[in-house]
Amino acid sequence: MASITTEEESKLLIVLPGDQLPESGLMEDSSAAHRLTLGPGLAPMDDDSITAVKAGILKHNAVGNRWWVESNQRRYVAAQGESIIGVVTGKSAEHYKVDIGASQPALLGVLAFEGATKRNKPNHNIGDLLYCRVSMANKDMEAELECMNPTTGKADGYGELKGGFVIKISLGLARRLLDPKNLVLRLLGQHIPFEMAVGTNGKVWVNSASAQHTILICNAIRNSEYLNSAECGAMVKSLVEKM
Amino acid sequence: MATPAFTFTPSTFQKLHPAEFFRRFTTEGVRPDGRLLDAFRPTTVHHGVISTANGSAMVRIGGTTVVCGVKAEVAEPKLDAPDQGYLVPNVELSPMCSSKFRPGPPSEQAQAVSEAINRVLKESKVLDLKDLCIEEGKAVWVLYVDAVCVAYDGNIFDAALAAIMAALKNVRIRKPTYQEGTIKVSGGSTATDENSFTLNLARTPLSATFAIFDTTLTILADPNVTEETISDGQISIALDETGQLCGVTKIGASSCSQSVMRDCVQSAKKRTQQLRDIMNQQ
Amino acid sequence: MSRLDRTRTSAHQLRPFFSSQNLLNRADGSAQFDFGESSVMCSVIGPAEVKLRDEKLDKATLEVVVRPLVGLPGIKDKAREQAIRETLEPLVLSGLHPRTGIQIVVQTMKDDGSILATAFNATILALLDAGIPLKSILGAVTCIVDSETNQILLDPTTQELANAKSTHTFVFDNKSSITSSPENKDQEEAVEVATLYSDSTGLFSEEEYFECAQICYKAVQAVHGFIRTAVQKKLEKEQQQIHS
Amino acid sequence: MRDADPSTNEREFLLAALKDGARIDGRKFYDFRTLRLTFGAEYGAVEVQLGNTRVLAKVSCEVIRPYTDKPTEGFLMFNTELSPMASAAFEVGRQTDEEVLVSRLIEKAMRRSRALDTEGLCIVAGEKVWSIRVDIHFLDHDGNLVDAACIAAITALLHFRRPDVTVVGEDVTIHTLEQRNPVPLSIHHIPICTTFAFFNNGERMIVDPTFLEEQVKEGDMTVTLNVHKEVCALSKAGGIPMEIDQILQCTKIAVVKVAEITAQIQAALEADAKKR
Repeated sequence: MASITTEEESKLLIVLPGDQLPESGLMEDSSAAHRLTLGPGLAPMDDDSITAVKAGILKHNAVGNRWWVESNQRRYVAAQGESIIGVVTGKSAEHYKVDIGASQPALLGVLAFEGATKRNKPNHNIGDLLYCRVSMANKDMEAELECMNPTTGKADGYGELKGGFVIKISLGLARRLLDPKNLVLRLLGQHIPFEMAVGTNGKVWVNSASAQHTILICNAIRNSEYLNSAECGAMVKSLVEKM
Repeated sequence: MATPAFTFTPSTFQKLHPAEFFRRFTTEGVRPDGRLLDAFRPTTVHHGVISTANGSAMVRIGGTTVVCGVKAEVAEPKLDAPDQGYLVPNVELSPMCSSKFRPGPPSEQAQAVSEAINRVLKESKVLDLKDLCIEEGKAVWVLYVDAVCVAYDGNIFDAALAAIMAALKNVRIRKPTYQEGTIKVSGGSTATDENSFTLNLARTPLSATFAIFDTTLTILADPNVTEETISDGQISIALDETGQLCGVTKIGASSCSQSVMRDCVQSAKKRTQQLRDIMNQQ
Repeated sequence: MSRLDRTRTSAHQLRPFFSSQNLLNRADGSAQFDFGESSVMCSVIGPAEVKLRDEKLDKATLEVVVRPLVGLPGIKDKAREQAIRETLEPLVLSGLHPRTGIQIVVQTMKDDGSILATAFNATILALLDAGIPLKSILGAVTCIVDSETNQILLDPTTQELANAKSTHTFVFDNKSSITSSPENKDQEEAVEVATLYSDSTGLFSEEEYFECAQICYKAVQAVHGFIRTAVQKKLEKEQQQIHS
Repeated sequence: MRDADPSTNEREFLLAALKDGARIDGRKFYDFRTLRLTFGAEYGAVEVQLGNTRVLAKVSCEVIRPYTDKPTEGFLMFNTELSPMASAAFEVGRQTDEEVLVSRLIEKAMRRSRALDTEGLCIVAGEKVWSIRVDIHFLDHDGNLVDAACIAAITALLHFRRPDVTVVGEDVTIHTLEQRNPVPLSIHHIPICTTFAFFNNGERMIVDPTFLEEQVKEGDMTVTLNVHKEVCALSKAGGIPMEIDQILQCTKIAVVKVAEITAQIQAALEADAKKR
């Protein structure tokens, strides 16, 4: 049984399902309260051990003694508070049914938009692309969505995405695109002006002045997943030069 | 302690929480049907129960009853094995034996049991298929071995294997003669040693099956249908009369230590010997 | 001693491993695993929508489809489906995804013996790739007892299988080195082999069975190590932009 | 599980790009995606990748008795069951319309065009013939299963070697691969499918559609040709009506594509033969 040592923080700590967190490691800097917060990819087992349940990189944040496993997958599992991109697949008097790439379609209330009232509400059609926030998610029910910031009631960019193109990428790559320092987006931005929305469900919407540019950006994003910085630079350069 | 708001009769409790109901028994070392954990159910074997078949037997293990009939037919051999006959075992789990089986194509369980038995018969070389040759390249016997479950109460593998082996031992086929493309089967109203032959079985594999319960780490011998449904996995061990193993399967449930496997092998040795005695008595 | 496939020199040697993850674009997870010239591809979809009649209220429904290289699926494939599904059921944390389905499709790509073990290894890699939550990983190896020499040969080829007195496939999880009993933990850390799945046919003695289990257990440690390396390589590739 | 329909944005973008002269993956209208052929150590197995579409073809053989009315003819069989591995829309035991279409197209292109000499499969007339079986496994569905499957099937048949046999009177000896070099099948010609998809009332046509292009298309047509410019099969099942001129144009484009693909198959086979 491989157990995990936490000495070298600089090196990536790869865990596989079944790997246990050492008890000593868990408590090392939980000075204030002996409390532990487990994030995705970790679970307590029947024998009271804390075990990884996904393959990924073990991450630790001393604040609140948080531990989680950074893993990558393609299938989305809805989580509250995440911003996602979905496609309207049905509508009723109260809800839109939205395909968000999870096991079940999510529900979006027809009034969950900025300033929507019973008389004045946006009208969306089947096939429309929506940028939404997951307002409620648990494993036993369909996820619920909203197209506004719950604290301010403002749209804050949520709503229908018009025009452009959408691609499906891995959830890990989507998370990396959300990093402001993301390399491929910075490189692309030096050559082409474009707008985009990244859903944590792995859907990325891209729009630019021309179809060719949008296609190029989509391809560059897809290609970037397994490249290092130098390769990524070369890839973007060659794509831009081909134009 | 406050009295609970409502109480259950044992049968209601069993329906609501079958696993918990069961666990309370096993932690005391007994099972709801009164058996000890390592006890097998009463077993009977009847030979020659179908007069129209070439061989037949009925095996009863507790509430599970399997009738097996063997039918011999003449067929053409395969081109790449011109001197070998066929042995085609099949286990049928029809809606007749339990409401858990639906009519239509065989269920996954029926197919898996058929395949498991087929492998035991084939891999442990129970019967030399050359014995079934009538005329090389022209005609061979094909033995259809159909085990039909008429009442299902768990542990179909042990019951079906025992029924199939008992039926094969019971097989009597009329001696055929091959002449210029036609096969004549000797007549006479009764089968005798002169006009018929029996199968020359190299060994008689019989099996013992155990159910595994993960939460309590309990091993139960010969599970009935309720025990089977709530168990996490099964161990089946087949042995021949010399104590040689003919098959070991552990499927489902969490990992099982070697000592558990060893205990099961020991228990299976005793059980198959007992089963063999019952089979030879009647 | 030389093996029948001529590339190996010892009885307890496995053929070279190969694996590749995330090969298919339509599936949520996929992997190919090879033992020499035996190769199996596995795809995983889920947690996804499940047919109403298969839906379970408290957990995900596991479905395994095994497809042969030649011909239509038969009862052998059905039995394998059952074996793989029932072995995975205790491993998959299906309670985390109730009312969903996890579909696993196993396709033989090249058959040179030990297909069931190859299929198990491809399946676990595909499940890891799909990010299905698991209690542990598993590894599988097949061995035979040769009918002429009575020697135990690991990871047999088709040709070697034809010569087998008995055939044994074992699956072990990466927790299987459990201590024999929790009470005497301090006295001896006796590691005992614990089997997740075992399938043996043919004719063999009790000693042979347990010896095969021991040898396969050791060999599976190499498979576990290989799976870890495969996952590590994939993760490092994904992370290199961030950590360089 | 049915495939989800593409969003309006994807549909409109794809159509607008086509009008503009561009395809989503950067290809030109009449370009096939990158074709990769991978062989194993065994004869008669090939994995074909056409972009993201992946197909495995495996050829096997056995000796069986021929039909009494055709005593000298061997058998050629195709198994084209769609596997749920390729797409969750393919369910086990339930044939989709797509499966029926794909199976029939392959049957027409390969068997009815008499690509394989079935008379050459006879060992002893009326007694023993070879039965050749081609199992086609669809692994990943990113459009144009038909072209990929046909390439896989014909390449696997070209790559396949059957055991050598000697016949002395009534006695037939089948030699193992160690005893004697196995022999290739006698293939008359190499039929190759080229599938076109039509958009914008049939004004725009493209070759080798991806899955998204197939979802948005208005109609399609598959032309099966060999390098001798012989049409082996032509299939247009529904979709928008087309001008005769356009069909001729399709066949002209297909002639060029077939030459390219045939050359690539032969180059791959030669490269593999050198390694053996």
